[in-house]
Amino acid sequence: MKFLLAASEVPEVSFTSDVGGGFNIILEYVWVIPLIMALSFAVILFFGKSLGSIKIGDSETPASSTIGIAAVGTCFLLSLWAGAAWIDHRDNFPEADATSVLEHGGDGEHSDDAEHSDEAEHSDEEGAPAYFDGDGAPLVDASVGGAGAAALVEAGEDGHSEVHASVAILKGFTWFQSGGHEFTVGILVDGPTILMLFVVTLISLLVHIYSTDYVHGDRRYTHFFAFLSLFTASMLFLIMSRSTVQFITAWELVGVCSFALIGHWWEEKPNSDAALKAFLTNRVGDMGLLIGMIILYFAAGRTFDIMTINEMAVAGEIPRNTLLIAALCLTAAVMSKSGQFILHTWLPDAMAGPTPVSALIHAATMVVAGVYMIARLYPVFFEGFAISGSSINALALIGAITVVFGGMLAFVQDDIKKVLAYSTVSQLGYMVMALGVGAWTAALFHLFTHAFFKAGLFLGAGSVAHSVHSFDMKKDMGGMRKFMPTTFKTFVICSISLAGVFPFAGFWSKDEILVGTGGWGLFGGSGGSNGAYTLMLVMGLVGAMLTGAYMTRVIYLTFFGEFRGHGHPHESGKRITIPLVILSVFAVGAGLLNLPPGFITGEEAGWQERFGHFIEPQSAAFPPIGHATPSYTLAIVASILGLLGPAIAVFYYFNRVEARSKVEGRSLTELPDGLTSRVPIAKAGHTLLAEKYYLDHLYTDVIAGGTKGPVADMADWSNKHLIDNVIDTAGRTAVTAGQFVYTKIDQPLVDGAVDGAGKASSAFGDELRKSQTGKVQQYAAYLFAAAAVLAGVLIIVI
Amino acid sequence: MTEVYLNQFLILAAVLFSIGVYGVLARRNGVMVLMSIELILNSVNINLVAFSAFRGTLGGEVFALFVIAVAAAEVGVGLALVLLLYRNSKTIDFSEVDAMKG
Amino acid sequence: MTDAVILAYDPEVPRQIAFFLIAAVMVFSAFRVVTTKNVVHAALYLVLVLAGVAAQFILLGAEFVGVTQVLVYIGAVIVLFLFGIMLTRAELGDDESVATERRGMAALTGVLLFGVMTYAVVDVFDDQTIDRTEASTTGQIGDAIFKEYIIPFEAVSVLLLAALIGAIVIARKD
Amino acid sequence: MLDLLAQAAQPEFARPRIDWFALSPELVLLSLGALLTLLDVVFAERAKAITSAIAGLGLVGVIIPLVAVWTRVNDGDVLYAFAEKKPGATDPVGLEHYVIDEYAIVMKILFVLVGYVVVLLSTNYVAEGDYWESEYYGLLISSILGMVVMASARDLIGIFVALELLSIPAYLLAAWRKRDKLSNEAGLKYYLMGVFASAVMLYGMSLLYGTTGSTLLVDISKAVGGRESSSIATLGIVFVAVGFAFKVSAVPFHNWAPDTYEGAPTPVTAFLAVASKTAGFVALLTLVYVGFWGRGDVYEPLMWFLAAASMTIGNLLALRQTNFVRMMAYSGVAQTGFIIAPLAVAGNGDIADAALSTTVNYLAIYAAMNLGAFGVLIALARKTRSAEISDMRGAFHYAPGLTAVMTVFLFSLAGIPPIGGWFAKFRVFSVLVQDDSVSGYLLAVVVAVNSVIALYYYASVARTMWADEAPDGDLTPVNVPPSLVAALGITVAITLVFGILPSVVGDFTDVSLLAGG
Repeated sequence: MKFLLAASEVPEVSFTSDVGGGFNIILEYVWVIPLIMALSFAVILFFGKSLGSIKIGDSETPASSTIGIAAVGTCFLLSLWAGAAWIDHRDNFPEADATSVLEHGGDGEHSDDAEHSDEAEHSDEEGAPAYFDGDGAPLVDASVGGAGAAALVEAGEDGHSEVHASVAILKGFTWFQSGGHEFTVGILVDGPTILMLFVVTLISLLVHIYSTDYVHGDRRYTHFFAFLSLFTASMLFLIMSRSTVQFITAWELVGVCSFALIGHWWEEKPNSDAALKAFLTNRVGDMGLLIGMIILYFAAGRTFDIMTINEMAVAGEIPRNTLLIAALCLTAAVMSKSGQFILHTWLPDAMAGPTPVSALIHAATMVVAGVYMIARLYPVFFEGFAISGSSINALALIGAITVVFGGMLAFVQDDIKKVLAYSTVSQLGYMVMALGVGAWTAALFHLFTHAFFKAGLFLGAGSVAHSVHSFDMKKDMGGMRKFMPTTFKTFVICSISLAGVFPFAGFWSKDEILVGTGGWGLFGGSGGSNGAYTLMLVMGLVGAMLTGAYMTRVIYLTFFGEFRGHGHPHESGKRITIPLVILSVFAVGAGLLNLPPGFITGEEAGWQERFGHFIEPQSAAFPPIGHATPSYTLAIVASILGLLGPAIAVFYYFNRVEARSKVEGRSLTELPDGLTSRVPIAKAGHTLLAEKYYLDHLYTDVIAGGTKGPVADMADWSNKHLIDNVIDTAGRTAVTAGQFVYTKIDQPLVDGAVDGAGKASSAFGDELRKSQTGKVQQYAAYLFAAAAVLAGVLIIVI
Repeated sequence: MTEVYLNQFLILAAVLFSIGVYGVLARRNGVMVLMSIELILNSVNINLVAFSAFRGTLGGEVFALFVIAVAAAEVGVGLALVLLLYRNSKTIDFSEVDAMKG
Repeated sequence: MTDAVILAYDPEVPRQIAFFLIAAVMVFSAFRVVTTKNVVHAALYLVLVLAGVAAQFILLGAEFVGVTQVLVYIGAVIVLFLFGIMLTRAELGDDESVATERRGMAALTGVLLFGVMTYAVVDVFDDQTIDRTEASTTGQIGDAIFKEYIIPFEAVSVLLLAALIGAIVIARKD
Repeated sequence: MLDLLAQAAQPEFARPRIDWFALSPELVLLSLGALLTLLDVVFAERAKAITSAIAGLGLVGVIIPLVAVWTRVNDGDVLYAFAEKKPGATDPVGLEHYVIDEYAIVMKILFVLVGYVVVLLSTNYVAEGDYWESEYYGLLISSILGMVVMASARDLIGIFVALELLSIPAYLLAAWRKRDKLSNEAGLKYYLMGVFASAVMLYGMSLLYGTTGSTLLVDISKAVGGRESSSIATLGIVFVAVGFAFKVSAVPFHNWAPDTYEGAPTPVTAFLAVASKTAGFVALLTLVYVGFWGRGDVYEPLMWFLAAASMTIGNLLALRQTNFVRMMAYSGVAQTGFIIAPLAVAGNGDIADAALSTTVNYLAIYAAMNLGAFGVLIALARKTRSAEISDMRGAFHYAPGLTAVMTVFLFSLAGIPPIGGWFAKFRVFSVLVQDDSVSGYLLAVVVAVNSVIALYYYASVARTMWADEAPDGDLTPVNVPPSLVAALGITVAITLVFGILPSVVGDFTDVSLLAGG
């Protein structure tokens, strides 16, 4: 044991700050960003309260939130810088070179020393130092060229070396070596990292600003901001993790923060129960993560390095079955963290936390950690599940089921946040499904767009709730559009985007996922080299229908009809509405970043697939990403189906419910069962009645009034009898199905199983306690009897 | 030809051990429990000395001496604890000593 | 010394007779120790068992251990027990109220242990005999203690001191 | 009698060569105990004020010879306390009875450090609680001496005597709160169970001795290892293991732990939960790696059972506790399961080394985090006068530092990265997986499931402390004496360093296989 040398044995950290000029230097120092947030956490936690308030403008702002906002604002600016630097770095990455080098690696040809030096020289010329890694040589350096390609040089013991090109920036050092294990840490910056960097810092900044108003006057104001900072730091740490250990660490940390923030209002027992449930459900997945990562650690020859694991998985150096088991374990982690069906139950419960937390953690960032993890270790899943050749696999299936079930569940919630929570579950299902079918880019793109419109929806819901002091749409909302115009507009925009209506952001990303399934060639889509996942396409289309429908319901219940609550709601302050506006702008425009090829022709063709261009890893350590050919047919079919859902819902709510409301003289939320008897029309309902007629009239004008004669009559008849009934039935069926799933499957089975496991262990614990009688001779009897039995059994067995 | 078997000592020891175990489990009087412990420890000593004679080495006898010395100390400590119990609770009934459980 | 004499002229028969007689007394006394209702009787039966153990030691040629047994156990430990009995003023018929199932549990555990132990020893030392010809001498034991077992020996002295001090602190009135 | 002694006609007694250097830590510790006793005898009441300081300083002083010896055994060398000239040999041959190797010295350092922290925890507790002070420290030191001897003992007699030397003072210390019925009950239960366990263990030892005629573990290993299965060897191994399974409070020999922990004075509880348990593990490791070596077919399933049962039952019982000390007792039972787990695969020659250092590593981290948790409890109890979890409500509002430190310990115990406990668990996992056997994987799964359960009760305590309101809105701060601050500082630093920068201390626990094993 050379304990005295222990500290000096850690290889020197050697950062070569040669990133082709000063501008791109940020890419090597992105670790500063989480560090700032960690410092912010420490400062707020320990000094937040004593610093008092800072006067900004005419309002007193507690110092804690100011520190948090300043920190996250700085981080956001740094992220923008990093993004710009990345664009520069990526654009200067010679893809042709990369391909040729890749072929060397792929063919199994070991480039000889001369070639190697050539390559290295080449890199040097471009100002790109090499990244050395390998079995024999210690990890000396990890850096990358800003102006050119980075080369991943593997020096074998025999002097042979393999050169791989990677656009990623790797930096790190050996954290420690202990018990034969080498732990490396560092940063891995590539497309997904930059993407998440932007999303996390932006949403976090907006949520910080929003929260200054939302949790204003809360007695745990300081702690709230401290944990927001810690969460942001952990999340940023997670996305730039270079090794799996780092990843697990950050993964647990975000879990802890989530736990602390869900339980922000501990006093109410449901809240603390929800927090513990979230924590425990997540732990189930964490174990999957831990076991999966440890399997990969040994399978990849004792390394935690994500790039190395990926590389070995791609190169087929890890047996397929090992990868499959590892991928299954990791899938468990994804299921719990990213709320996939059967482990999703914690996510709706987690809505007990403050709304900004829901927006940040349970919609835009933490819950996508699972998706991000798949994206990071994609080769493991790709090879393990044989994504390229099959038409069904665990990941795609779980995702698809989650899409539909989540969407159905969203139907029957009265709590606006729960609707959004189930919607999040459903949308996460899309992302996981996309990864499962091989549409890597589409998954990340959807992650990107979803972050904006879902955060916008949550914050919008929070804005409404802030005003009416409740989340119950049926009891305390209704007609809010009159009181909160800005919130209303942004909420509708985000909803449209979520529903995937052309040309909002959600349309592009959802369409890309559907195309990526490659199902049913008749739509003209093709999943690239991947299999044809027809089932996933169908489920995705059903999901799209449901999405529009439940969002219509939310909008109706919240913003239309008459106000059913108490008090005098009013529009929220600027600190709440401005983030909403910003998010809705992104919800509209973010989709333009990844326009499918062929959509724009001519000069502007450069705008096609920019997102994919910048985000996709260019590395030998990654499987070929299938790019589906976009299909107009599919886009149209999907759009029609996607609009059909909302259309039914619009008719159901805005027409039938509205009419019945008028008839009943109060603002209804659903149609009462069966045809009810006439109720004397109240005076207050008069305007509504008029409005109802107006809508009906419009409808008749558009559909029936346009035609004459028998066609008009027929249309009129079908409108009155057929369409009415069909829509009525469809709406009712959807509600019943959702209700059924919720009350018969989700709550008793899934939730019950999760709760039951806890209760069973408690009950078993109680039984065990009875054996602890307090009587010492009882204990002695256990001791002697156990000794005898153990010895006896072993004597007999052996 | 009569032979002295090793097993006759070992089984005697096993009998004493088991009787001792019965004693510590069934007795309620603290002092009697301590006496039963002595039975167990003595059975171990019989084992040790018998093995010592069987193997022709001294280790067992030395071990037995150490056991005797330690047993004496243990009895002293045990009686001190029982006395303390008696002073605090006015009983030496071990089955009444169950304030902590669960 | 008696042992040596026995070995000299009649190797086994008297030893075996002695063994079984003493063993019978020991088992009976041990049984009484754990069943008698009278605490003082229990202590006196214990004396018989302990003396029997000492006798067995001597039969096995371990004179020094046998003598130590008599000195330490009968000379000191039993006296301690009697003091303990007096100080706690135990009543006669103390164990009258022991429940049957408790005895059953205790007996079951005892029988289980006896079964396992007996099976093991019979299984392995089936008909092995002790053919020791000469008794170990005190000198040999002393040498062993002061050579390889010196650390346990010193440790025992610390142990006795610690137990003494601790027992006094715990047991004294203050 | 004199005749008997005179009769000893045999070769001249040859005094073995004694390596005083190798024995220096024990000697310093012995002198420290003697000094404390003498001070009490000579100065009586006047010595009271300084006994804890002397005990603490003395323990720090023991570190010096320990480190000196460590530098000698650092590269896997082995020192023998005694050596004798064998006929024909020129140099004296070391006696295997008392061996100072890398493993032994690392464990000794751990014991002395733990002892020091316990003294720090005790200083104010004992002084303010009207206890017998100098005797308290005297007994503590003799118990630590027993542990230090245990680390080196490699024969049955040495292990037995060391076990009793460390246990008997502990029985008494558990009952040290003399007027308290609970403390009395705690001491009595601990004593009785301890004596029963050592009786079973002694029976096992007698059988092991019987298999070979030697008390030396290396000889026993030769006799029982690699041979045909023998009922005597199996019975001996199981019974001896039971004795130490009691000491480490493994299920089903754990029942004493919660009752004793609850009733004993809290610093003594910390001592039992950490030092005493570690000593049990030291003996268990010595036995497995030296004495039972080659008999993996016996001890592996045994350890597997103990590990799985301890983890599961300990955790399930801990879930239902309302008293922090009882919860810690059951959590300690569960932790015992985690620590034993590597032994369930230790028979595999390829990973034996890894399993050993994993266990040692876990023990070191466990010592730090557990002592720390008890330290925080002692500090908080200065205000609350209670160990109930509900009385720790809202501690953050009046003792933020203590709450933060407690959170570190709890999360470390729960195995949340990057704190020490996580690293310890990680290594357990990796050893189990490395074994590449069905039983290894199964146990890894049991470990995983239990980590999930365990988090529940640790997190609940943290939640209570951070988020609840203080009872009666009483926000008077806790007066934490300097010795407690020092104890918490040491433990929290070790807990964090083991997780965040294990390379600084990691090699401390990377011990090579035991000498003779």
